[in-house]
Amino acid sequence: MARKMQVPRIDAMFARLKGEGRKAFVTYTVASDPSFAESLERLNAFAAAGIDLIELGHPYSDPILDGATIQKANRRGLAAGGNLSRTLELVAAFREHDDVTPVILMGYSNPLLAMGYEAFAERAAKAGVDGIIAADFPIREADSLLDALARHGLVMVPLAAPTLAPEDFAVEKPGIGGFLYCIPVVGPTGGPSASLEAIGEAVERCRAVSKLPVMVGFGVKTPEMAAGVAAVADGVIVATSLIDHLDAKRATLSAADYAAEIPRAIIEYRCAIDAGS
Amino acid sequence: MARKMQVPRIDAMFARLKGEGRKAFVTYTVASDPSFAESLERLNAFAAAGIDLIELGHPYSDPILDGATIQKANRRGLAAGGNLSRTLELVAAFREHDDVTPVILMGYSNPLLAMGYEAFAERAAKAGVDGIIAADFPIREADSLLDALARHGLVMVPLAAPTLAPEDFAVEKPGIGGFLYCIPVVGPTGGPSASLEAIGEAVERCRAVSKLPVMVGFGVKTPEMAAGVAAVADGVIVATSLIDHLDAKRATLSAADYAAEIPRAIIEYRCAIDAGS
Amino acid sequence: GRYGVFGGQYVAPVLLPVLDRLESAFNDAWADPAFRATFDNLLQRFVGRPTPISETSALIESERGARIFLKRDDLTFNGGNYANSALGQCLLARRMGLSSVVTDTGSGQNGIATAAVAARFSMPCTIYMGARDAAQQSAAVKKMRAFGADLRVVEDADRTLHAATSAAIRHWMGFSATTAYVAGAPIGAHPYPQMVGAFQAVIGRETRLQMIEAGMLPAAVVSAVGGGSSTIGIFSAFVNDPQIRLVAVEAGGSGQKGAAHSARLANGRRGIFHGAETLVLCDVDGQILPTDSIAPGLAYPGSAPEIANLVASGRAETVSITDAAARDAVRRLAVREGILVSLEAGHAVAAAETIAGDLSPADVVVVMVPSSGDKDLDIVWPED
Amino acid sequence: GRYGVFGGQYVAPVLLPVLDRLESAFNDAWADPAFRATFDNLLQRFVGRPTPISETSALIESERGARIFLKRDDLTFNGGNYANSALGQCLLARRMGLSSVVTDTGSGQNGIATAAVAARFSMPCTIYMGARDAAQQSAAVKKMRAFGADLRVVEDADRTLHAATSAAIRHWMGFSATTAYVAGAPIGAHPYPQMVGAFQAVIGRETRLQMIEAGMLPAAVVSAVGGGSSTIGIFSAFVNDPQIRLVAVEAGGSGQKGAAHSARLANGRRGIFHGAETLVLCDVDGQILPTDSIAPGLAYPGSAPEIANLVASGRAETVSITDAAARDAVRRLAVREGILVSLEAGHAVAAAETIAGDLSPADVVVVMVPSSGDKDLDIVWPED
Repeated sequence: MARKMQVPRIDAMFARLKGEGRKAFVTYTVASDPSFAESLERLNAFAAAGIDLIELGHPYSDPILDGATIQKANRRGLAAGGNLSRTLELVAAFREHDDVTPVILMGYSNPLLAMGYEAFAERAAKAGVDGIIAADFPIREADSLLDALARHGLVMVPLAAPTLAPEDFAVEKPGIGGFLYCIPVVGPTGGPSASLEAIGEAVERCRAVSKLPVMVGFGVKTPEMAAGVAAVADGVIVATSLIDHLDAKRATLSAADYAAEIPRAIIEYRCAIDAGS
Repeated sequence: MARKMQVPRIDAMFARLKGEGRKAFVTYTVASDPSFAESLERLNAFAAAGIDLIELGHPYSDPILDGATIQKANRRGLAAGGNLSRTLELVAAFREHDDVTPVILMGYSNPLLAMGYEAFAERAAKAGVDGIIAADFPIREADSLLDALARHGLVMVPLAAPTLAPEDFAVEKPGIGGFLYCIPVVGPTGGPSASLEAIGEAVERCRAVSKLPVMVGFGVKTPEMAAGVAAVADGVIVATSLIDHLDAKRATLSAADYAAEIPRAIIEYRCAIDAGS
Repeated sequence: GRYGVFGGQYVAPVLLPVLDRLESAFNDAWADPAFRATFDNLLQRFVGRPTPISETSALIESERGARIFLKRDDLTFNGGNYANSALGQCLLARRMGLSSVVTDTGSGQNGIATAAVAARFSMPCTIYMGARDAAQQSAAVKKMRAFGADLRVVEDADRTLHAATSAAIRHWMGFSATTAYVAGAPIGAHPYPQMVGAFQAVIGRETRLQMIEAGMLPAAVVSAVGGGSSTIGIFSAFVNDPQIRLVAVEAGGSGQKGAAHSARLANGRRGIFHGAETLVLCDVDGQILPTDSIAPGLAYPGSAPEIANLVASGRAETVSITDAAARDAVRRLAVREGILVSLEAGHAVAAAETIAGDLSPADVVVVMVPSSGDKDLDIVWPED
Repeated sequence: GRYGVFGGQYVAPVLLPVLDRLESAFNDAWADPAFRATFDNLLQRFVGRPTPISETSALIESERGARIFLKRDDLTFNGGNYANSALGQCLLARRMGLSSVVTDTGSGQNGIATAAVAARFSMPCTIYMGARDAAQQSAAVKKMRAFGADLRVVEDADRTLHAATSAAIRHWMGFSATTAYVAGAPIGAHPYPQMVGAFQAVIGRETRLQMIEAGMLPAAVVSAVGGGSSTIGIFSAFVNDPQIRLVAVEAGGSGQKGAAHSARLANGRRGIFHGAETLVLCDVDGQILPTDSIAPGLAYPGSAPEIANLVASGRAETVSITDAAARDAVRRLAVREGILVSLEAGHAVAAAETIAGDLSPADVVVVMVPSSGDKDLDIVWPED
């Protein structure tokens, strides 16, 4: 239980970035897509290219709230034997070489319930997971889950949207923390983007009711947009558009060129975000 | 109106046959099947081969009570321009050379109604028609028709069946006469035959309530059967089986052989009937 | 057995004793409260009556038009009013000690209704259907066979309803001692028009009661006429209200000059067809004319004698509606009201809209909907 | 929002304010006699309620078996009970000032009902349907489009209901300010189970009243469980009569050991699926398992939370019926009773025959018939 006394990785990350005057750059990948080994390689590549925080999807059979891109990634992950257990193993493997980059598990609630909230929290903490984002697990339903997370030093990152009442995301409670995942546009992932004005207003609304850092996701599609978001938020989450980009490259590039493409694409966003910060 | 004073052809026929100790042989053809000219030829061939009475169908679009053989013959007759008017013209043409063989028009009631009962009776009498058999015109509906027929010296030949009440066929009334058309089996033309016993009983039933001669139709399929019927009735009607026979021959024989086939087939029946009489 | 000059028994004489027996059995049954109670009970429990009256909300654009109500027999058993008379006739056959039934079907509706009712009474059921109709209505064929009917596909003649009716009548002539012929419509020889009319009259009784309960009586009752079963059914309750217009809607076909149609009430001749004297589409020689309509159930050259008399006597008026107008009415009703009616009903709806347009909003027009439009989906919305 | 441990709101948080608004609007509407009167009136006039109860005459061979009655929702509007909740939800959407509706459909029944009701209220209606389902149900596709619905065929994922539901929910998330999501079943996040249950409860109210009028109360009420709309509908009126058995019939699939089935009430795990905690067919890792059933409407891996609670609490019992037994029951009912029910209903009929066989002739078993069998003709009677 010595870990609990350390500063959590997410908090440490924000403290570090604040000191550097920079904003966080977050991206997303689905565990075991397309295989456990390639997934581990990709996590390492993310960290090496300067990703500040990794959202790691645990594959699920019914990713009902996701668009086609992430649905396909989930199916590939499942086909490669991915599931919640295997995702925890992936994090543990990643932690063998990286004990700094925060990893947030992202996914649906049924696998958590199936494993049992307490068992999940215990195993996740042991594997080196820092928190979770549950697409379909609002705080109002999450009492037992939050208790379990809190017991093991994990947090649930609240999803925030302009239409939400504060009590549905700006709750101070053990097991809640890390940052607010702000969704400025109401719609599916990969859908149309919100305007920068709307994003700014959404972030302001979050800051008005919560002390947590605010990261913006959903619909950040270009480095230019990432720069604009970085100007108002504490971090930028780029998920679908990066997956789409890499999926497209995988089909046309050699293995070596593809391996080089990941850091290239990330660095392009990284520079834009740092410029916008 | 001199005609009225003569003995009607049907009555004359029965008188003649009685004198000879023979039974009547009746057959059927549809007017204009397959053409007006061939139809006229066939009527002449019938008379020449010794047919005692001809039932001449006037083609109708909806011969609902007839089987497939006669339905087809009706369609051919219609296609060749046949109808009630044209049928009367056919009889008139036949009468140019034969003023003896009785001709009974057989068919459905709608063409009679369309022409008008009075107009029909007048024109039919003028053409040399002797009577009618209407498939769908029971006596209980026929008052005006019977009046018209009677005014012009024609008769309606009642259809009789074992299940009928006497008032539906054994009616003494102007416009009714000629003979009883006895249907020993209840079913469509060309269907299964009644047994000779059943035929005998049906004929007896007719004789018990009517003074008219009794001819038997429906289901007489072979010369042997015709002989059996001739033993109990005043005449034998052979329709479907003769048409089927001639239709089959038309397809396989040369024109000359086919022309010879009509009298051959008729004479075969004729001999059987005379033997049975 | 006559409605004015129309009706009668123009059948093969061998059928006369069968018809006489049927007539007396029907009169006896119809006067028997127990028979009526059984019939009413099965109409409710088995057929699904009473059917509702639905007011349409958006049919008439004009603010001055009358309100239009639909009598929803599309909501009965197997989606059509044929069940009313199939039920009555099978019940009567059972009461007469007959063991089997035979009928004919064109679009399949009467066949389905009869097959279902016969199955309910464990009566063997033989159904004749033209080969061309059977090929076009494969779902109906399957459904009749599902109910255990012996479906016989007729290759004779035109391979449509004519051939099927002919085959069914001849089957009945051969087996009339054990088998009842079930008429789909109030046509044919007496007592069929009277009997089918009596069994279908439940439509009109319900409608009248429903309108009275709603505090109104219609200015006009509009129904498309095929065999006439639903038309007689709904008209029956309003015949003696001279102020209520009875509108018989006929199929005008393509509407092109000289083309075939099915408007025999307006344009037919007095003729003898399928057992009765009535208004018939035939030529000067008495030959039955080909009919045409986009609605399979309206393309019939004869008419119910009772309807012929209502028209001839001036009590009912006729309107002719083209294929296109009927199809558009079906589409309009689907999109605006969420109700999918048959093309037969579409003819009546189209006529009713015109009639309602000339009336005031205080008036009410009732439209008979005999059946649902599922069967016509491919005709109304052909593949693009 | 909970039924025992089941229920809840496991949705994307952005939907919470939408659900909260829906909940308060529903509570407000349901307490409003004017809303209830409009709903009841349209159930009668538009949907065709009440539906009858039909006694079967020849289902149970044994002389000792209980009588079996069918609750005939196959006789409603477009042949199925989906219209009850589609109507309620569209009425509520209109009251909430929403202008459009969106839904998903598997076999097409919920889509047809929703499209029709939306047309009636002039509300634009978007329907998502998996490409594989759409290819198999071409008549349903045509019918939804006939009602003016914007039918969107989904090529994603498994190209069936899963993909369609996902697309519909995401559409709703994008347009929730103007658009109501219409649930076909009492599943999903609160208040959907409560709301759909309330709208479907008319089935149970009618059944109870009809049984009381007939002087009997059933020994058992039997219903096949797909989404659960008709099951909740009919069970609701008998839950508080502990002597009346409630039998939830599940699809056993082929019945072969190890093969896929749909019996998640008997064999499922507690899980979170489609917005609610309930009984779910999933593996130890929480992955949803493939389902299988000859009845398209029963192959669903989740359950209505209220039904899960009835089963978990012991109030309802479950029975599993194989594909073959269900198909045979549909055939038997058609041939012996003249009633063509869906394969979903066939499962319930098969179960009811077994249950009735163990009861006395003084007893009565009521079977829910949610829809007619027209849609299943090709499955039950495949081409020879």
